[in-house]
Amino acid sequence: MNVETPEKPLASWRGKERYDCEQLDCLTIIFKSGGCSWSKCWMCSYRHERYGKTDCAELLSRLRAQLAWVIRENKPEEYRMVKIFTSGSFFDPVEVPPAFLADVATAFRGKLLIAETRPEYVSRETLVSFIEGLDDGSWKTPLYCAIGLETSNDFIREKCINKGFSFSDFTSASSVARSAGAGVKAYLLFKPLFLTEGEAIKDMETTIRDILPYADLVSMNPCTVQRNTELEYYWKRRAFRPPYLWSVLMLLKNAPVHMTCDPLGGGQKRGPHNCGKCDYELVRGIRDYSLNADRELIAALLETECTCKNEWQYVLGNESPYCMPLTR
Amino acid sequence: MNVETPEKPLASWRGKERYDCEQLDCLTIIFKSGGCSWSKCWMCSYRHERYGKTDCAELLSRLRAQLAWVIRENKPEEYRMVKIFTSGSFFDPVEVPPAFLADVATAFRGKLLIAETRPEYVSRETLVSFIEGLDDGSWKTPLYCAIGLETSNDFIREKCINKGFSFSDFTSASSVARSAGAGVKAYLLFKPLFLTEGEAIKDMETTIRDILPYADLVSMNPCTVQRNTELEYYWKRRAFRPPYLWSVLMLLKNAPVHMTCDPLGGGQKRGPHNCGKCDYELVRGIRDYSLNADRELIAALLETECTCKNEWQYVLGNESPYCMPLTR
Amino acid sequence: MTKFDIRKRDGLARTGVFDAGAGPVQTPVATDMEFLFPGLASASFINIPLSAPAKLVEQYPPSITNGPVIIHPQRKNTAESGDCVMAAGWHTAFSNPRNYVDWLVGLKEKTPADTAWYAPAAALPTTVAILCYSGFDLFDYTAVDLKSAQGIFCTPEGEFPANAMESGICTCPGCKTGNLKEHNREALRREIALVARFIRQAQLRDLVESRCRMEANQVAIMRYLDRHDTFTEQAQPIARSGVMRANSAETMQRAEVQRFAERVLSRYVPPPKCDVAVLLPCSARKPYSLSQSHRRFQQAIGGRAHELIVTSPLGLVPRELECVYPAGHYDVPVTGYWDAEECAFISGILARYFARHRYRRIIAHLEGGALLVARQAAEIAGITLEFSCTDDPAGPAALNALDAALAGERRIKDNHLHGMLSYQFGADVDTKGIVSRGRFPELFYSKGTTQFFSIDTGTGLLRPTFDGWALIPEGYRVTIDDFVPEGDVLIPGVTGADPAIRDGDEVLITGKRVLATGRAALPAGEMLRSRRGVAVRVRKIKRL
Amino acid sequence: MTKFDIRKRDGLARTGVFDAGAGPVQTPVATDMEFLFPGLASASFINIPLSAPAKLVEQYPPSITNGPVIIHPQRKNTAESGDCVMAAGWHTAFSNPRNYVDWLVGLKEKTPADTAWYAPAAALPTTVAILCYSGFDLFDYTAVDLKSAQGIFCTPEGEFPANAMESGICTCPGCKTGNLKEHNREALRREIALVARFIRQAQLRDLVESRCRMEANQVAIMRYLDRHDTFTEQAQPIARSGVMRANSAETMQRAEVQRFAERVLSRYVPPPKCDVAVLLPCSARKPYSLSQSHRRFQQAIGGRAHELIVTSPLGLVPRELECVYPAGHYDVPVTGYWDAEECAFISGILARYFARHRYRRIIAHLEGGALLVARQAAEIAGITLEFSCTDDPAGPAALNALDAALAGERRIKDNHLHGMLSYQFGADVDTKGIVSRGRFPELFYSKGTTQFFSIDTGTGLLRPTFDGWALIPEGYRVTIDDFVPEGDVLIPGVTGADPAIRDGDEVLITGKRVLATGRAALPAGEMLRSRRGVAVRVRKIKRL
Repeated sequence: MNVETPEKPLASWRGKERYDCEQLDCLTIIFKSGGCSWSKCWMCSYRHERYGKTDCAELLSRLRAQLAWVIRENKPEEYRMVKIFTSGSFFDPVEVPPAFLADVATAFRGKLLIAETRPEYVSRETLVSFIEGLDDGSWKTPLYCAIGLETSNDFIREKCINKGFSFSDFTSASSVARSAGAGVKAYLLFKPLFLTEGEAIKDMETTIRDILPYADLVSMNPCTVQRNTELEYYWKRRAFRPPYLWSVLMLLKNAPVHMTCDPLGGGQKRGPHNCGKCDYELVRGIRDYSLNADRELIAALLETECTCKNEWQYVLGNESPYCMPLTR
Repeated sequence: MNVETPEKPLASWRGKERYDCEQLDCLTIIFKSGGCSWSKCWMCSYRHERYGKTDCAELLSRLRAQLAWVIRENKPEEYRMVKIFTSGSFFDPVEVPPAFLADVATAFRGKLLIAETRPEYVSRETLVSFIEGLDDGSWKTPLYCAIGLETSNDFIREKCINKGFSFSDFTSASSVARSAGAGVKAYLLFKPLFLTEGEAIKDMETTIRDILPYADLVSMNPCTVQRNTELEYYWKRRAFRPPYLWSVLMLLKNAPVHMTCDPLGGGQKRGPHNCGKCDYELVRGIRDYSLNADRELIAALLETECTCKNEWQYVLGNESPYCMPLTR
Repeated sequence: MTKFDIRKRDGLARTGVFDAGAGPVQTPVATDMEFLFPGLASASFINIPLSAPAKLVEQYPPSITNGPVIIHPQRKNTAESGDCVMAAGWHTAFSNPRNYVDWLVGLKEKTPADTAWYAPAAALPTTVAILCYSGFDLFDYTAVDLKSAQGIFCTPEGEFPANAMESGICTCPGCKTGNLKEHNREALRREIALVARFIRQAQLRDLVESRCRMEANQVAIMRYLDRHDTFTEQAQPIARSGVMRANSAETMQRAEVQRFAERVLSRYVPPPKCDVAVLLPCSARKPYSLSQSHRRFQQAIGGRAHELIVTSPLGLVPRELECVYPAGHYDVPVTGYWDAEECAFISGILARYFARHRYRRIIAHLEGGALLVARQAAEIAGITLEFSCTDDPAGPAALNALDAALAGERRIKDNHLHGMLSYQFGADVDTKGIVSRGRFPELFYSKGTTQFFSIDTGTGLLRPTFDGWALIPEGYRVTIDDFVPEGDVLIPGVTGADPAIRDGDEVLITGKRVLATGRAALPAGEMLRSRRGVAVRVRKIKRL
Repeated sequence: MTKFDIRKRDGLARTGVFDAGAGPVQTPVATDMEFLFPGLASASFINIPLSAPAKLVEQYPPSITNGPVIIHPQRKNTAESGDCVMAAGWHTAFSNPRNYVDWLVGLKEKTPADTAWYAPAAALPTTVAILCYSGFDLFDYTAVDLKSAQGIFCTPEGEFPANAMESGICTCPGCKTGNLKEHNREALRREIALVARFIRQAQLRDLVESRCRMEANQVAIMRYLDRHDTFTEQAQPIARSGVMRANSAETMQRAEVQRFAERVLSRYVPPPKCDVAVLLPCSARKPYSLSQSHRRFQQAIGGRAHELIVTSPLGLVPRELECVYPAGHYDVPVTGYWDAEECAFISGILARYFARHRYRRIIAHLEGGALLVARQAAEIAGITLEFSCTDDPAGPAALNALDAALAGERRIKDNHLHGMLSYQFGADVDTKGIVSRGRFPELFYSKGTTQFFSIDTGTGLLRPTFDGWALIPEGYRVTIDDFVPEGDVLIPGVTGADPAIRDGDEVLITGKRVLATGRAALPAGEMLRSRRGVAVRVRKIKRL
């Protein structure tokens, strides 16, 4: 287990992403970093993915090695968009040495870049200088700060996610980002801990309305049970059930904007799932919709017949916070 | 257990008996004898009550000692009727030495005597000489031969009782007895082994009609489970249930002649019984009827209400030879 | 204000009457709980799983206005007598039997006894027996309605596809009209009615030992609860009057069986100056003395030895205790085979008994499994047995051998009363001069014209008169306030109670103004942790 | 002529269709038997109790014109295939469980298998499960109607006074109108429908282990039947595809559990040249390999030892057999406590296994009860264990210790097929060169393009192809007459069958004109003692 392998990102893959009515080839990279400074969210296991005790210089050199590996493996002409994740925040100077930002900007100059960060690390100064390095005029908004707002409800974000920032932290960060010429992408978490299916749906509906003024892109993540998380602790004790795919479909269909959604672990026990019979088709449909934004597709999927739909409707109407989850 | 006690009968008691519209004081004696020569009836445990290996002289002396004890204990003026039982037949010369008969006749001269015997021991000679000793003119018929016919049905008597004689043996004996100047008393056994309650009732009804020409007195014994009998073997294995008292009442009520009936063990598991709640009253009523022949009493008892009556009626209608007994 | 009157107890289970203001409901019951507690319908964002740590519970203590009181394993009790308490999320507890039981015991111990317990979304025809057995009273239709939505047909024996409705397994009005939801609700109500009947008969354990076989988790819950013996024992009545069905391996773990064995070992005092013991087999007929075999044994022994009956599942029953519950009440399948667990349990009891009470001679008049157990026990305790039979202990050869073995031993005094007093009250009473009258087992104990005790033939327990109580130096006292009870003593009047007192125990009530005899209606702990209802059913009162 | 087609077997129980001329009835069934057999109504004076001696039976052989064939323990069989046989007076047999079982076994053994069995006056909601379990098919309403006459309310859980009808325990049409007789008949029919469902699910034993708890005699009957292991085992299917509920002590006595243990000891051959064994705990997930803990164990062992799982109630499961019924199918309540009977049974199996198969090293990677059992076994067998864990066997410390303990041992060849063949067919087959394909547990075994075996994932059993059969030298053959079967092989065509064949076994059909593979539809004994129905469900036919 302690075998040294050549430095490379935790993961990196290529795919398609919808942007501005187009489908772009996209390179996604998850850098192994110094680790999330907050590191307390109930559902997050990425926080365990970090270098152990290292000094800043060593961290920088390892990050650079990862970047070099990515550049080596992917020809620049094969992708137009880059999505960057770390175990925490790309713009957190403790987690990602600032010097590395410049490297990244240079490496992906001319690409459309989306980088995930907590709102507290969104500073005008950092973004301006980063965009400077990145922007070659190809894109109106070459950088999006992707923030895991999860919900606009501070109580839920606190109790059910333990996120450690508020909705106003998010709106402030949004202003800062925009003022620096960056866009804002909001990640929403559908059905964190301690919510009934119905509560979670209502929360998403409210949240989507609440964030419209502050977010340019919206992505909704149906909650998945990752290993070694508080969420997993409760899930193993039957205190949590990932959301139904029916619910996901309903939210996507009714949302006032197009939301992307990648149902990780879809159809499996740990991911958003229905009964197991209808899951495969629905997961594929949701992925398609993320790219093609075809509302009719979503509406049609929601009309699909399956024996578990009754169950889902019953759960929507009858699952209460004092007796949940009703199903597995 | 081998302690020698002064010679006395197996039992001896005084009571009332109905005879010819009168209630007579009656002395009942059960002599310990040489034992029943047949000794194979399924339900009989008296056959075990016998002297072990003794010669005829010793047997005679022991019987005489018993008789002496009885005479000593009972003043002649206190009873008018005498009922004599042995383990088998009073007139069986092997069981009861003929010399003893004379003693008995002398001892009870002037009394009305009823002596139990199997039909094969009813001989004109014996009876004539016995009556000679007994009769002082007090009674028109000073002697009755009491024969355990049990049923007029030869098949039942064979299979269910193992009695070893036939109905024609009985009718012949009856003729012999009458020709000798003796009367005939028939003992009937209500509900031997292997009969349903309904079959047993029908058997009694038929039997009573059949014996009218041959018997002067009729006594019906509802079957009781005695120790160390074949009957007990089956009873312990749930294969036998003693008759219901309701059935006894019904038979007494419908009989074309007055039958006496002493429901031995009445109300107990081993004896004729109902449910345990109504038994005591019914047993007492049956005993009363034996003495007073009051048909209205019997009719009234049969009209008594008890929860077990339904059960009894069900059993009458539904107990079949392939699924019996239905109750315990 | 809500109100809860408990009517009949059977272990943790009970029947009662609950009133949340909308009129009384008989419990156990499945009902529309949102009708009883309108606050339930509007509760939101209050979920805290049963497995949540104390910190989270403190930070977000769940509560519902116009709702039942929410209890949680990690939270101090906030309920009062008469409240309805809700173990939110209890339906998830089944998945981990150990947690289920630990949580249950913790919650029961810290919550007032006379609260009505609501297990939301947990009741199914398959689960409601063990839920009632665990001490829950109120249920909703959430779980069965969910099954209906899922197209599942519910029975107490398990769940089947909806088409099972057409197979004749049920003939309720719902089934007649093809209405699955109605059937499932009906099936739940029926099972609750059945459970209530078994509670009233004080035989719910019997039903649970049957029902649990269809779900491994329920077996585990039952077994774990048995292992919480101190807790479980307290809730058991001291006696029942029906048959105790000893029909499964778990019967041996029943609190009442364990209590009997423990009391025989710790409280019971054998007859003084009796140093010869005979070990005897049990009989199907109870009390043993009424059986043919025991009549023969007693005839052969002729009072020359102390009679000890070796039996499964109770272990050892001294002759004096043969009428006491459950010795006089159990019914056990007889196959002649004693399994290793039975042997281990029972030989352990025998060994401890003989280590505690030294006899000069111990004659094993046993065969088969019982003999094996006696040998095992002798080995453990390091004692020597004599043997007086080779096959049928009630046969003439064995009886003669037993008689012969006791030749020369002197007759000891019959002292049933002494033994029973030690067992029931833990008292070593001098019973000299007290004689018994009556026909076994309906006995009275008196000296001259003074009666001391009578026997309750239903339970086999002694009922002391005031004179009887005077012989029992301590224990089994309930102290009351300065008043004269009219009829039964109610819970609010009780100021103290011997912690040893169990439901059904004979007790002496002592107050400033009265002395009274009676029978406890609930265990000491519940008397002190409840607010309403009868504490002691009074038999006789004497003003001081 | 009467006709009886058996549809589904579950031990002695079965569902079927019976026709006495008045039209077919589905069995098990309660019906008006006097309508089916008019002779019953007029039978008189024919009673012969079950306990009657042979002499009496010979003298008065009971029989009924236009009735079923009366069978009796003391009488030679007079019934033929397709007959309805009546065990007259069977309702009285319950009082003595030993007789019940001895009589039953005797009667079953001498009567053709495909006869319909009628138990008169015996069926109640409380008894019909064990009656069906005993192999009875036809019942009447006599017993329930009697209860109605007695004012008794019948349920599968017991009998109650008639007023229980008003308590909501039942809501059938009879109860709605206060008609006790209708309720009682309804209750019987419902219980029969439920029993039939459990038979079809091949889970009647589970239901019986539950139901019997309400009556000591039924527990005894179940236990006695288990003790007739040769008889009982023959009737058990070789595998079922559902869960086997191991929810009571008696589960260990089930014929299928005992058979598994016996075959592991007598037939199973461990991988050749493998002299290191690791004893592992079981997992809740089945087959074990799919559980997280076993994935870790296997990673740590890395194929350097033979893996043996120690488990209750099966005893010992070699890794190769983990999918085979019931190893891959049982569900057991987990409380950590292994009772003395479990310990004795399982340590006995281990000891016998290790006496038979000598390993150079045996590493006990166990804790708790399983460890205790392994130690006991080692003592009995006189072998030495090594220990590689102190607490959680799946924890990192223990896994490291296990890894370390195996340092230097060489990897042995994975040889699941060899082990499975030895267990299933009693054959020690050389499997060299045969490799497995597919995704566990859905595997195929082949060499080159020749497939030999596949695994039935429902039962875990091997399905041989003709090439597979060629590797199995003997046994599991059914010989047929000189014909080419169209579809399944019917009973009349069978001329011989290996007595080892059980319901569900894979068999090779050999005739003069064909060779065929298939699955036995009933045990060898029944094939030879029946006249109608399918003997083998054919999969593939090859003309010779």
